This record gives sequence, structure tokens and C-alpha cells, in this order.
Amino acid sequence: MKMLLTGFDLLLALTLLWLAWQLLRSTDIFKAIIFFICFGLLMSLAWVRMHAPDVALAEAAIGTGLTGPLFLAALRRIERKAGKNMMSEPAGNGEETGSRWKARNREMSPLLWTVTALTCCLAGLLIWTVLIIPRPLPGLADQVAGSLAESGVNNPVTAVLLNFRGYDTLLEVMVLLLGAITVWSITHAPFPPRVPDTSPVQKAAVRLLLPLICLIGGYLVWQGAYQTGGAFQGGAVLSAALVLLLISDFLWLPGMRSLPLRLGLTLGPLVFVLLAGFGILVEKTLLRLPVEYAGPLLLFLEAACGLSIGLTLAAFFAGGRPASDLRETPYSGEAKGKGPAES
Amino acid sequence: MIHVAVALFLLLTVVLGMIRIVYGPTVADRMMAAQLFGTSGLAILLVLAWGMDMPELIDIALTFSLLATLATMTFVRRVWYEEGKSDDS
Amino acid sequence: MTIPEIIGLACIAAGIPFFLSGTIGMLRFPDIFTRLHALTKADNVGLGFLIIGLCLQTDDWFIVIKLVLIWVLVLTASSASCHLVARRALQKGIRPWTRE
Amino acid sequence: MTTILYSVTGLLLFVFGLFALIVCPHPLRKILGGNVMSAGIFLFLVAASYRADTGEIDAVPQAMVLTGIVVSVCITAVALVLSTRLQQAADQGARRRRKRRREEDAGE
Repeated sequence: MKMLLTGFDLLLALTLLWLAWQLLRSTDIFKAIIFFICFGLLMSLAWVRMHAPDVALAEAAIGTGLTGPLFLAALRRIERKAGKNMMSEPAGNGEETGSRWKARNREMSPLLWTVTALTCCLAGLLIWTVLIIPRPLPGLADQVAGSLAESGVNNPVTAVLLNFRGYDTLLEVMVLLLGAITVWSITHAPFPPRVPDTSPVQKAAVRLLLPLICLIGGYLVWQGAYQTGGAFQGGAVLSAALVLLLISDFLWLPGMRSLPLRLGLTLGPLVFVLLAGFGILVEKTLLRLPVEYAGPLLLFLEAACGLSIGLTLAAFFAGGRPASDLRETPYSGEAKGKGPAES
Repeated sequence: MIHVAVALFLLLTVVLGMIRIVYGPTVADRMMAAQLFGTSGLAILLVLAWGMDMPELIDIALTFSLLATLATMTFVRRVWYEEGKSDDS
Repeated sequence: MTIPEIIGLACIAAGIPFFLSGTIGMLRFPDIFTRLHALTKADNVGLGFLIIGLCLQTDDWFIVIKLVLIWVLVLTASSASCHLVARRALQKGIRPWTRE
Repeated sequence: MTTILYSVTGLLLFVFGLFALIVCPHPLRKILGGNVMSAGIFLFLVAASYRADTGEIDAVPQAMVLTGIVVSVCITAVALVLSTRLQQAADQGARRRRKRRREEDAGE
């Protein structure tokens, strides 16, 4: 039993390292992205082996489910605009636009040698540090277990995330909002120009999957209180539903109004800030919740944050602000030139 | 015991299948290999749920199965376009 | 060990050759269409056996429902993505492999 | 054993990612390298807090890693959009330069 598990760990670690190496040295960028998707999958197995099911769930939903499509969608935009085929990255046909990202010098230059030597030194130093750390390391597990009863939830990770370390999560939700604002202010969402020839099978599959995804996303948010799950995992699963809608190119999507989206994006941070203010008023401390109401309040907070996180991640996938915003921008003339209509 | 052995074996088939990503002649081969690992990885999770006695892994497997189509659909709709009549001007 | 658990173990063992043949098929088959065939059929049958085996080893109905739901979802996902890839491959003019 | 194995793996992943971030010219690969780096750090953090002998888990590093994963996907998305925009701008510049050169050739 023990030996089998050790063998599993060893194989997993070696495969992770091999995948990372392949991912970073393969000449084809598409191949690298596929390796990255597999890498995320194996990472979530590694989290399972570390007995961190919450992290594994987040990695499964975000790392594998969303980051891969995010890269795939960006790949087409980046490579296509460079006017060359994504399958022949290293070829570089000498065109001014074609070889922009080509490595200037494939031979080992002195600079490259220096960088390699330095990173090897860094690796050696870090590994040496790991080996000489005295074990077991002190942790906070006992403190968390001791005050779990005051948090209003049974899952220690959720308790740390939303109650004990509420600051971190508040800032994180703000970072997400900031990310969405940045993406929206950089560019508009590029919708594919042609009339979509979506396969009926895809439409049927999306119609079948959508309600199930929403159901299970909600279930994960609700379950976060006492088992594996929570706002981030549930939100990521919800965003998968929106991403499915986006990929299926339904015709009504580009014309969507942005006001409900904006409200949804800010709902989670708003509720969090209100809760923090409530903590100041009632308990005289920022983000401290009254013990008897902590459970329901946290559930409410998780639901709002889950919704906002789902919308934010879907906005990341869309890669810009909705098309209905175009006429509001001051420099719409410039934006129109490469608008979604002809791109 | 048996569950962990099955998990180890499935991980071995996943690692073997990665050869297809390295050598796959077309982009679709690589993408479908990744899809295969989704299925195998899900099976590993389910078996480990019994082998490590962690029933919460079933929820992770459920998430995997929900998101399995996402990457492939993105690939088909956004990456793998016709080369001849591509839509860039 | 009860009889359902033994049958369950037998089912799990029966699933293994299907996973192995799916991987071998993906490695050895000559073109994209045949490879699609290998990996969307063999692996799902293997997963089906595995799930039947695991269902027999639990007495919690909620877990059984979740397991069956997982299998149905995987079937949907892999059939839809197989169809999409094959359709796009035909659109792009990739000819199916034939013996000469 | 398990702890040290995964800690070392995480550190090596971090170093690989750092190397790619410095060496590779393509923006997508730089972003991939950054992702590998962050995955390595997360793995190290959780592995360092895991105690294989007692099987006891520490929720604080796990919650931090959970936060980190979400922030890293956020950074990835912003970086991807930025590099798309950068490429658009560079393409426009190249097109304008080519057009000007063509006009100069016609003028002579």
C-alpha cells in the first residue's frame, strides 16, 4: 500500500517535471498549451496526494477548465494577427511581421550560458534549503481547529478563507474586479466575424450541460460550508457555463447590454465591503462576524462572491468589454476600425 | 490496496499516451490526447477516492466531467480554422 | 469481504484492459478518425466498468447517483467533442485513412 | 519522503518557469512560464505544510494557495489581453511603415 502510493508520487512528480520541461522547450506554441492543460490535470492529482481537496477542486475548475481555453482563445488572436500559421512558429518566413517572436539566436550565446548557470545555482540553493529545514515545520493547524467553532462553518479552509483571514479574500476579490476593469479598458470583446456555423450537436450538448453546470456550481458554493467546495470553486464552475455560451457563438450574445454585467461583477466586492463595515459597527473590528450569525452571513457572502467570480472569469475569457459599450467610448472611431463586425 | 494499484496503472497509461502529444502530426491529435487524459484523470480521481478514503474526490471528478468539453470546444471553434478561407482580411 | 464488493473488484479489473487498449489505439492507429474512435469508445467503456465496480462497493445512494451522473456527463462530453473534431477535420479536407 | 519529493518538485518547477520567463521570446510562452512558476510555488507551500506521518492538514497554506490560484488566473488573463493588444499595435505600426515605404518608392 505504502509502496504503491510512493510509486504513484514518484511517477507523478517525474511526469510533472517532464511536462514542464516539454512545455517550455517545445518549438510549437500550440503543443506547449496542450502540455499546459495536461500539466494542470496532473497538478490537481498532486493536490489530492497532499490531502488538499479544496485546492484540487480549484485547480480542476480554474487551472484545467478555464486557463487552457483562455490560452487557446488568445493563441488564435495573437498568432493570427501576426499573419502566420500557428503550427509553424519556428519557421519564420522572413516577413517583417512573421518572425517577430522568433528567437533571435538559437545558438548558446554567452548570455544564455550565464542565465542557465545562474538558474542552476538557484535550483541547487533552493533544494539544499529544503533538505536542511528542520521537520516537522510549525503550523497553524491547531489554532484553526481550536477556533473553528466560532467561524460558523465546518470546513477549515473555508473558515480561514472567509472568516479568519477575511482581509486576504477581500483583497483577492478586489484584485479580480481590478483585473476585469483592466481587461475591459484595454480592448473590446472580439466576437468571431462570420455567421456562426455551430454544429447542432454542440448546441444540444450546451443546452444539456448548462443547467447541470449551474446546479453543480450552486451545490459547490453551498457545500463549501462543511465540505470541499466554496465560492471560488463554485464561481469557476459557473463561469464555465458562460464560457460554453460564448464559444457556441449564439447570435444574441454580442448585443448583450453591459449594465447587468457590471452590476454582477461588482456584487461580490460590494457585499464583502458591506460585511466588513458591518463588522466595524457591531463588533468594533473590521471583518469580524458575530458568532451566532456567522454561518448564514458567510453563506450569503459566498453566494454573492461566487456569482461575481463566475462573471469575472467569463469576462476574462471574452477578452474585453461587451460590444454594446463601443458607442460609449470616446475614441470609438479607432475602435470601430477593428470592431467585431469585420475585424 | 487494489484501488491504489489501479490508480498507478492508469497514471502509467496517461504517461504513455503523452507520446502522442509529442509526435501527433496534426493539432487535433494533440488536443484529443489531452481529452483522453481528462477521462483517465477522472478515473484516477475516482479510484483514489476509495484508495485514499476521501469521498470528496468524487466532487472533483464531477467538476472534471462537467468541464471536459470546454477545451475541445474552444479548440474547434477558436483555433482550428480553415487555412484557405480564414477570416483575416 | 462481501459478495458485491468482490463483484465490484472484478468489474474494476474488467475496466483496465479498455483503458489500456484506448491508449494503445491512440498511439498505434494511423489517422485522426481512427484515433478518435479508439479514445472515445474504449475509454468510456472502461470508465463505465470502473463506475459500476465502485457503485457496488458503496452503500450511499447519493454517491451512486453522483457516479452515474459523472458517467453520463463524460459520455455526452466525449461524443460531442468527437463529433466536433471529426466534422471540422472533414471540413478541412483531411481524408480518412484507407488500406491503399 | 512525500513532503520532500513534492517540495523539490515544486522548487524545480519554479526554476523551470523562471528560466523560460527570461529566455523565451514569445509572449505566450512567457505567460506559460509564469504559470509554471506559480504552480511550483503553490506546490512547495502546500507540500511544506503537509505532515505525512500524522495525516494532519494545515488549512492556512491551503487557503493561501486557493487565493493564489485565483489571482494567477487573473494575472494570466490580463497578460494575455495585453499581449494581444501589443501585437495589434505592432502590426499597425508595421503596416504603416510598409505603406510609407511603398509611397516613397512610388515617389521616386
